[in-house]
Amino acid sequence: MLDVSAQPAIDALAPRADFPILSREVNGKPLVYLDSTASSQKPLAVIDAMERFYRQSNANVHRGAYALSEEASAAYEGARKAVAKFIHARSVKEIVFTRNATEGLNVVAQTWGLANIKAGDVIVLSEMEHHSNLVPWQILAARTGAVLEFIPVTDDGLLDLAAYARLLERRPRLVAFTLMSNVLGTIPPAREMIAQAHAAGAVVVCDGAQAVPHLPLDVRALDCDFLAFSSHKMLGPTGIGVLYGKRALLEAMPPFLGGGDMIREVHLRSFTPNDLPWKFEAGTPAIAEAVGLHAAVDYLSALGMERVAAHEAELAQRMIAALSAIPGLHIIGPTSPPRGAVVSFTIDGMHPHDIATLLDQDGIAIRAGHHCAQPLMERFGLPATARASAYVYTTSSEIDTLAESVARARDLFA
Amino acid sequence: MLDVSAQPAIDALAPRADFPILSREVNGKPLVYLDSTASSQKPLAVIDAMERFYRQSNANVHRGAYALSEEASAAYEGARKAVAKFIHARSVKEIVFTRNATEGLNVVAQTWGLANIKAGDVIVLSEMEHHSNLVPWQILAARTGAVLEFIPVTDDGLLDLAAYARLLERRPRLVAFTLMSNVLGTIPPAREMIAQAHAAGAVVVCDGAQAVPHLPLDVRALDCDFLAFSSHKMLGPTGIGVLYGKRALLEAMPPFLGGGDMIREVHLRSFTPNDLPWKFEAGTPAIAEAVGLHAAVDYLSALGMERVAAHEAELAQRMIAALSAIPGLHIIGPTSPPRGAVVSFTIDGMHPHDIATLLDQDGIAIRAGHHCAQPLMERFGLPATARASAYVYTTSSEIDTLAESVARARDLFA
Amino acid sequence: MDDLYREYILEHYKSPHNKGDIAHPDRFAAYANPFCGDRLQMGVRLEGDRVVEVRFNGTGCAISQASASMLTDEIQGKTLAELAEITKEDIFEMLGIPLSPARQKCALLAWEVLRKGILRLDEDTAEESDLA
Amino acid sequence: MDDLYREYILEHYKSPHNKGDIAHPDRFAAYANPFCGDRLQMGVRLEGDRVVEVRFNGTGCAISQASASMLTDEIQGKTLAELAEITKEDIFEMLGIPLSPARQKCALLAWEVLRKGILRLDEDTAEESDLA
Ligand SMILES: Cc1ncc(COP(=O)(O)O)c(C=O)c1O
Ligand SMILES: Cc1ncc(COP(=O)(O)O)c(C=O)c1O
Repeated sequence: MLDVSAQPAIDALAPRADFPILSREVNGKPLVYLDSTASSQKPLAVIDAMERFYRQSNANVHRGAYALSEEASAAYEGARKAVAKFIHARSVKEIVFTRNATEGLNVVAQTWGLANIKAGDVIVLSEMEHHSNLVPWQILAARTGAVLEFIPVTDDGLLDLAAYARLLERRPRLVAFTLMSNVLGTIPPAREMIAQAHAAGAVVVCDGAQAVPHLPLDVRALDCDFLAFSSHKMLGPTGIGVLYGKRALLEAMPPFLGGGDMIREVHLRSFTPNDLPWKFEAGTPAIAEAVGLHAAVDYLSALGMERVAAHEAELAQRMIAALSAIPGLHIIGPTSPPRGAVVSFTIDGMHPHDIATLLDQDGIAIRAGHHCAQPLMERFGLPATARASAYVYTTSSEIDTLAESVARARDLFA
Repeated sequence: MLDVSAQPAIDALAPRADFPILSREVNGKPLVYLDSTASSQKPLAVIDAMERFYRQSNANVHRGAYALSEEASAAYEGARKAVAKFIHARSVKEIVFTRNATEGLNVVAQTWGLANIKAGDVIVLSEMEHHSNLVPWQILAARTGAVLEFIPVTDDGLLDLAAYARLLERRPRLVAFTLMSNVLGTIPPAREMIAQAHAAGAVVVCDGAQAVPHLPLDVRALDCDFLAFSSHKMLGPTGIGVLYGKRALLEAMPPFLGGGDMIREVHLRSFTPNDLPWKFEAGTPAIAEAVGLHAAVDYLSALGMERVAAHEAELAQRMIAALSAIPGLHIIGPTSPPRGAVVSFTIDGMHPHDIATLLDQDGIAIRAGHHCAQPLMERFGLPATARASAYVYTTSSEIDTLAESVARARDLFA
Repeated sequence: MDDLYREYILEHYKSPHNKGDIAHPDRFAAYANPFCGDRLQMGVRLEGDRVVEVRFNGTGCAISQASASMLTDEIQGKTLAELAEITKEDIFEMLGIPLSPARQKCALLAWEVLRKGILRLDEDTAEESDLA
Repeated sequence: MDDLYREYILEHYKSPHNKGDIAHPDRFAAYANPFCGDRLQMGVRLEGDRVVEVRFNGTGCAISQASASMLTDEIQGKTLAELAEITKEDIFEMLGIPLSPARQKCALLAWEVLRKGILRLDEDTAEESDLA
């Protein structure tokens, strides 16, 4: 086994004291949280911002002619502006608040999709998509008669770009893929892929659930048409996500849900939708959650997304080195950069669940299962993988603890 | 003007110290919050429960094989059970978490509705519905060719039940109405109306956004088929709501959004949906918000919903008495029980916005506008109303302050 | 209290100038306040590109009515090009009262009808600055 | 650590009993663990209403595999009526290890295949008690 202690230590990028949960014990051991790909922990700045909102400014937004409601509205719309700047959108009109990345992808499928996709149209996805970027298109295809095609994943966990080029020759109406695989850590060459898709006449939807928390992202440079992501994976609260869309596309789309706030005028039998972005936000929104997301975006910006990405790139290599030294352990996914700090692995003769359960007894939280990517599991002929993932609060000593515990678990089953 | 000081004082039902925001000042005056119909304030129990979750138990739910994730899952599913008991559902399978009441109503329209409503089918609504219980059915009618009909509202703000009986003769496929008007305070005789609708062969959707926070509610006694409501109006956080549905109906419905958690199995081109209630919950849910809603439900249960309703009935009569004594002021809605503690009014020669702005300068938060019920405004020939509403933390002395401030505002414009 | 509801605001509200309809307007537009749903309509008669008559109508709060009353006084006799020069800030200055964001929408309703409806200006580029 | 992964659990996992397929089963069912997606299938041959042969197959964790191995040992030779008597608690007792809620789903997978698939029991009334 590799002597990891010989390598220089990597400190957390963010002060660990900012994250109260990290001082917790689990099964009598200090918590080692290595499941940020599923959901991140929250800094005090985020927790406190929401608490402050409920203690001081809570009211419904948009239509209140009193101070409290104006404060709440300013806080809510201020969060939208912060998110717009964070991903370099052109305008707040391009930022729709949703429940999570999943809802954002469904909104595109059920509004833009139903309005634009016809029988026989080709939709190109990839084999490494999360269920949230598969099932909405399956539903759309079932309703419209569109055809789904898939960019294959190579044995080392990359997208097969030659096959992608051939799929584009079929002039798909839509291309949807993830900017970072939540299983393999793969970061596809999105900018080129998007340019190629546009050249082939396709609209491009990016699943940013993993990329936005972990990489610098500029929607203008990327030039994607839609981008969906979740607050809870980027230090923010649960209950809110974001759908970015280019303004002209959003303007042309029918509304999604009907109700309060998304309307301009309602009569008994007809309505006119509101302006962007409210047209897509029906009912009382996740106000306190927007405030929390704003704090999360500020926190990440203060760390600097370039530094976040660099920190994780280092941790990824450390994790791959430490884990691959364990006999019988296989890394699933690319082993060299560019990749995210999410590492899937299997161990001969052990089910991933048993790995996770044994690690949990050492206080280490990793995920085991299909990671909402069953077709990718099928592609690799695996029922499941174990998956460890790092974030801004992760240190190299946590990675060392992980590797030691995995080695012990493996010995028990050997 | 009525001498309200002669009447016995009514204390808050809930300890006011439980609600930190109530000790706040607005424009140099103590906050008098009379807009709970739009959104309620939150007790410490709710704020703290969410903070504790983020500090101690935060993780994604359902698929984690480690302690933290099991804690989070137990907290999330525990909230579902608490909500099920609160409204006397038969099973947790009947409780779907949504973003808000609006989303719940849209889920019914876009799943049950699209699967069951055909061209020419009659859908009966009422003239006093919130936009959230109008627009989803307008969208459904536009897609299917169904016909919308409306139970008229009488001059004193009640549903015209004779007209309702006539509409039922047309054997509607669906009847949807609110259990309490958010403008008039009207509480229709829902139980009888539902029985009549069932006798006519209709499925019944109830908008519980106002009833669930303010009245004891038993879905089994009521026998509605669907019920939608929002956490933020019942002392809970924003970002979460509930759709109750009878199990057989939910089982037969196609899923709504596609993605993680709502599936049992996914292949590249097909999926099988998960069991109830997860079938309708795509993507990472509002976990911390469910924890907050659980605390809210516990808080309300400890107060006792019968007592909540009694408290508000008293305040409603006090508010009506105090306001109607002001010359030129008109109450819109029923002036005697049963009614909620939400009171709409107009003043001759004054626009409701100006009333609200002037009251705000006295620290009093009331709402002014169409209250997301434009067709009801049209029905009464009004552009808008001013609206004051009470909740468990409201006292009669706040009502007195309201009435004095309204009288002063009126004098300024007289 | 009197900060917002100054004497002259209440006067414009109670006795608005240029309120009513024009039988055959050269340009006409109606617009709802997204904040409250109140509708305001405006019609103008032109000679060349100069406004020779203007009327507004609709219900609204003291702020939106006073704003419409004062703005229509300004419009009268100006050319369309001159009217395009009027900015949000000009409206706030004209009213001369402190306005919260929500009430700013009321104050700007008549101006919005003028710009989008009467002058038919495409506001897209102007609104791009919402990230400033 | 050894609380959960006792010697006998690991033994059943490494050398499962009754694992494999039956060529022409009288009853056959497959079911996925909703927690992880692992599939488990079970086939039985009946004589009258007595199970004379049982086999399970599929991949899974030590808990689900050991549970299937031990449960199929139990099934062999019993009547369908007798099998319907086996409760969740019997399974937990049979395994004899402390199980978290998530791992309980693994432990119960084989039992679920037995009940829903082989015995074709409608679980609806049983599950009504979820508010207890
Ligand atoms: C009667 C009624 N229905 C529906 C709603 C919509 O609730 P939400 O905005 O929380 O979805 C409201 C809230 O204003 C309401 O009062
Ligand atoms: C790549 C990817 N896409 C989509 C999602 C769905 O995110 P959410 O569950 O927050 O909607 C996830 C989260 O697991 C993900 O990793």
